Amino acid sequence: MNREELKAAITGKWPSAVWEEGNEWATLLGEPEPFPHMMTLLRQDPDLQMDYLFCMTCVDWKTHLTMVYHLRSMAHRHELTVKVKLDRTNPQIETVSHLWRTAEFHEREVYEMFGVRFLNHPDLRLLILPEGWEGKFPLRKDFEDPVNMIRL
Amino acid sequence: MWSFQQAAQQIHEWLSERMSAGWALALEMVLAGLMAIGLFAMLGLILVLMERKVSARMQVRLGPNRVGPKGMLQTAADTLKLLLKEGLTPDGADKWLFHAAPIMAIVVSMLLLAPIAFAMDFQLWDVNIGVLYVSAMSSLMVISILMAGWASNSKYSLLGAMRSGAQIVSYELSAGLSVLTVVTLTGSLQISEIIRSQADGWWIFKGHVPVWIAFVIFIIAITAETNRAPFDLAEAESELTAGFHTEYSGIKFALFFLAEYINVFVLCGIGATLFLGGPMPFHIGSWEGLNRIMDWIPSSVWFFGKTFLLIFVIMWFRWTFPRLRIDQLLNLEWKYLLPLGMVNVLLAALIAIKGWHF
Amino acid sequence: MYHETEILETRTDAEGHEWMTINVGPQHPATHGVLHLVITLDGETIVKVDPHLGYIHRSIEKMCESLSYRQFIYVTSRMDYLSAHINNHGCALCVEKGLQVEVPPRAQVIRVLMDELTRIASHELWWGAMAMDLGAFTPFFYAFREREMINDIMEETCGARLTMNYMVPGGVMHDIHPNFQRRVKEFLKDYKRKISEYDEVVTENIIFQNRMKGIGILSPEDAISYGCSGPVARGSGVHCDVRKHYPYEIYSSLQFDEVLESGGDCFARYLVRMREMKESVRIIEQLIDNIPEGDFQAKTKAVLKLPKGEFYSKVETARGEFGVYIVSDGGTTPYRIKFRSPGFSNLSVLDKLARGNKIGDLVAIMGTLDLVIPDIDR
Amino acid sequence: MGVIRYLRDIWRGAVSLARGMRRTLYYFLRPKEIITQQYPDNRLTLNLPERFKGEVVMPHNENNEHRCTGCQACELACPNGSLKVIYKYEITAEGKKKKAIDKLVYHLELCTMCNLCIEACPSDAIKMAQTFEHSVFDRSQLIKILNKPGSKIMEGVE
Repeated sequence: MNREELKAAITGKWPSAVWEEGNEWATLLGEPEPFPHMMTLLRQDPDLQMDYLFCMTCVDWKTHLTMVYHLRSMAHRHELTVKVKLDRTNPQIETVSHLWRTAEFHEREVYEMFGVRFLNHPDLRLLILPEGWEGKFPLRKDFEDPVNMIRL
Repeated sequence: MWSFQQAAQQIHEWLSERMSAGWALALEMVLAGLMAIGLFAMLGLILVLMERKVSARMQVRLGPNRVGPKGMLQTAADTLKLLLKEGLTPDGADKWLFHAAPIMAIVVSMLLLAPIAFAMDFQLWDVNIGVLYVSAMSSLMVISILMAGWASNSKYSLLGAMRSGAQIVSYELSAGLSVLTVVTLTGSLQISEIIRSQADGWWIFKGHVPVWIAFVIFIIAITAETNRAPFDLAEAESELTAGFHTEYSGIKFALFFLAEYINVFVLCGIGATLFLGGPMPFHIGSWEGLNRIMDWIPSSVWFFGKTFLLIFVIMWFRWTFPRLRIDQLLNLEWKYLLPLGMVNVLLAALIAIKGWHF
Repeated sequence: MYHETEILETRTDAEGHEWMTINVGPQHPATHGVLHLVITLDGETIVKVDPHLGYIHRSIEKMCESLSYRQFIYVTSRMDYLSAHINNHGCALCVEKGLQVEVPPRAQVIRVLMDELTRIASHELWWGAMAMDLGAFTPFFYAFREREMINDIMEETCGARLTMNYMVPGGVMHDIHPNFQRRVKEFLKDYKRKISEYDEVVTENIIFQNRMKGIGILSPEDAISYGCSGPVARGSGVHCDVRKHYPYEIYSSLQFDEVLESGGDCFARYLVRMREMKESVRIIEQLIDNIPEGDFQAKTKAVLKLPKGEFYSKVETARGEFGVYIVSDGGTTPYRIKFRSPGFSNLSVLDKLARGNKIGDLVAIMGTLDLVIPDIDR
Repeated sequence: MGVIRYLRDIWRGAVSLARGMRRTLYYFLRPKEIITQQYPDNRLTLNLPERFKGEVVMPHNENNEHRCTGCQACELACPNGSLKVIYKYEITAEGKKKKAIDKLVYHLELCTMCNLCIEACPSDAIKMAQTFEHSVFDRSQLIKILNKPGSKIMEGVE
């Protein structure tokens, strides 16, 4: 499916879909509330079958955080970006690690780097950072490390 | 022609003239002990250097070549370094066992030297159960490894020691069975008897198929018994860092290291004695000229030559093969080598009874 | 979060078996770097593997936020240092996508040549190191002998052996060295002869085959779900070669096969990489005599500015799909950059594969996952 | 047949092992294949390619003149701040003030040999040298001043 067909197909199955324009791939904007259902649909619908979560990250926009999920269907070879805006002071979102097992590690990384709490994640611990880094989020824009920060 | 036997005889006579028989025996024992220790150190230096050179050549590199001419003194320098290194004892280790384990290892390998015939009629102790004695003593090695593994208070060491226990206990059977093949044909457990039985040809030549099979099994079994690759599961560098001697350092580590090489030497020496005639020269039936040339080479050269050939084969294994997994290692023994060895002993017995061997 | 007590304690399961917890790494011969695995053992059998990462975490993503689009490329060599070229290539592609620069055909061919040489070098090292993990030391030296020839070629053209920084937005930094074509041909001639030795020493070896076959079976569904890519996924029969399915540069016009094996076990992953080396040789052979004349670098402005937006590009490194996700706010530096490193996803499957196997198998599985720790930690 | 398969397995395994051993013996018997380089001994014959990136240097001609104008392009191009231009103003013969370098400080300990400064330099004043033995006992020795004392800019370089 090409981009427009994919958009039409998703809109058919998820009527409330909101699209962002101007990106390489079709970009679906999600809300934290119906997000789990949307992701389940994308993963399990036989026409969409987005079974490969090849990239998952978060962007700190200073006013809010945006979760970015890059999905691909290995069977149909189409790609989709899903974005979810999160509140910056108390970011939390449902986990997708039961749909894509790779998300387990990626969510742990986002959790420690951005402080996004993934609800119902099986094992939400620090993965990369050592003990004592809870509550500091290095990849947020306002993070300052007085010792190790390299400024140019 | 000069030989070890004559030299020993002369020393004995010289001593007997000067003192009572008791004192002469005591002095001879001290001399023999000193020579054993000297041989020990020499073998350690030579074998480590040999291993490094062999591996280097197989791995398209040069190996040690900086210390001394062509790197000859490299192992001496390494030994010096190990002597000067701090010996660490881990917290919570069973101190007594921890210190005793390397000494146990070295004592066992020293005991193993006793019945080896280094030249014709030149043995420290020609015990009438020589072969049995070697099998029995070499199984004691596992005790030092178990001691080291248990006393270190380290999980890696423990795993290595447990592996080693399972391994040595099972491979002892194969080694025993293949030794038994030759014993069946010879009819004696005494090493000097076995050597004498090969005066008209080594067992590998006149023993037919059973001896060949026994020889192959023996080589595999002693590789496993001495914990060398591809059976070095007790050390298994990439799995258990260093296995049972993970926590050892300095001279205690060196003792383990030395014991391993001496064991290799002794077991290869036994292999050379049983299958390749030990100090017996190589003879071909009626070629008198060749036989005389062969006789002219001293018997000690024959013995060491054969032993080092076997040691080279074992080193060759080590630098070619990947390591087995523990269950595969035991499978190999119990499913392949042991049945084969048992059938082989029956075959050897048949040949011995019928007198089919040469 | 892990605590010391948790690592050292001995646990007991419901049936009264005592479990032993053991630390593999961060300093361990088989982890090829500073990977820390806390494994729970039932005797020799692995019950659980829990990776603790971050021993070589440098926060490259954060660093890149303060580097310009020309500068940040060199940092990515330090991630997957074995396929440094391909990482740089991915970043250059992403910046070019934003700038909408057309890369001259000569530069494209040089880039692909370098990528494939890097892939061979990386697989060489993996082959040697994996054989060493399994206890065979000698193959390591044979592998490095050939790898050294590639490194010499790289050194001559790029000026460095490992972290070349040869890619720049719009092309490559220098033209190829005059000796390049001759030396690559010499290498290929030599290499084709030597690659049969690899089979003799390792692939055909019965001990090696027994260690690899049927160990760590990864089903295609799991491979996809765990986000595996590269030889790890292709060993399970998943079509995931970026060069084939999302071709970049001139890959669409090249003749090469996507190497697939169906077994999903360690041996399948091993064979994929061995055959991939041969495919890379095939690609190099097609290109080495057909390097078009022309510029090696497109004209770009001195100060690069990407338009506001998001750009994603992916390349096939030796370990799998490497993605670069740049969020630009229109300035001279990336607003946010995310590297989708193949090793991170491939590592996540380790626990699944290792459960129920022996410690010796863990080493084999880690070897065939081909983990490069800086790539995982970033 | 079970027995035949059992024996065939043993035979195949033995052959595969023997092939590996043949290969290692092949190399054991051929010392000519050894590729080891005797590094500190072969220093004199060591030939590094001219593009090898060892460290940044500033070539001077026989009159102790360099080509650096002090434009700071290298400083801007450097990703980790290993180059620092300290400049001064010189009065030329016509009485004009002209920017010139006082010192070009190079931090070798920060440098990653990425070659971006060389690419950025408009007057080809700096280049990569092929030296690679950089280890010193004191880190401060790695901070180098690239222009030689008393050197000045070459005629005609703008």
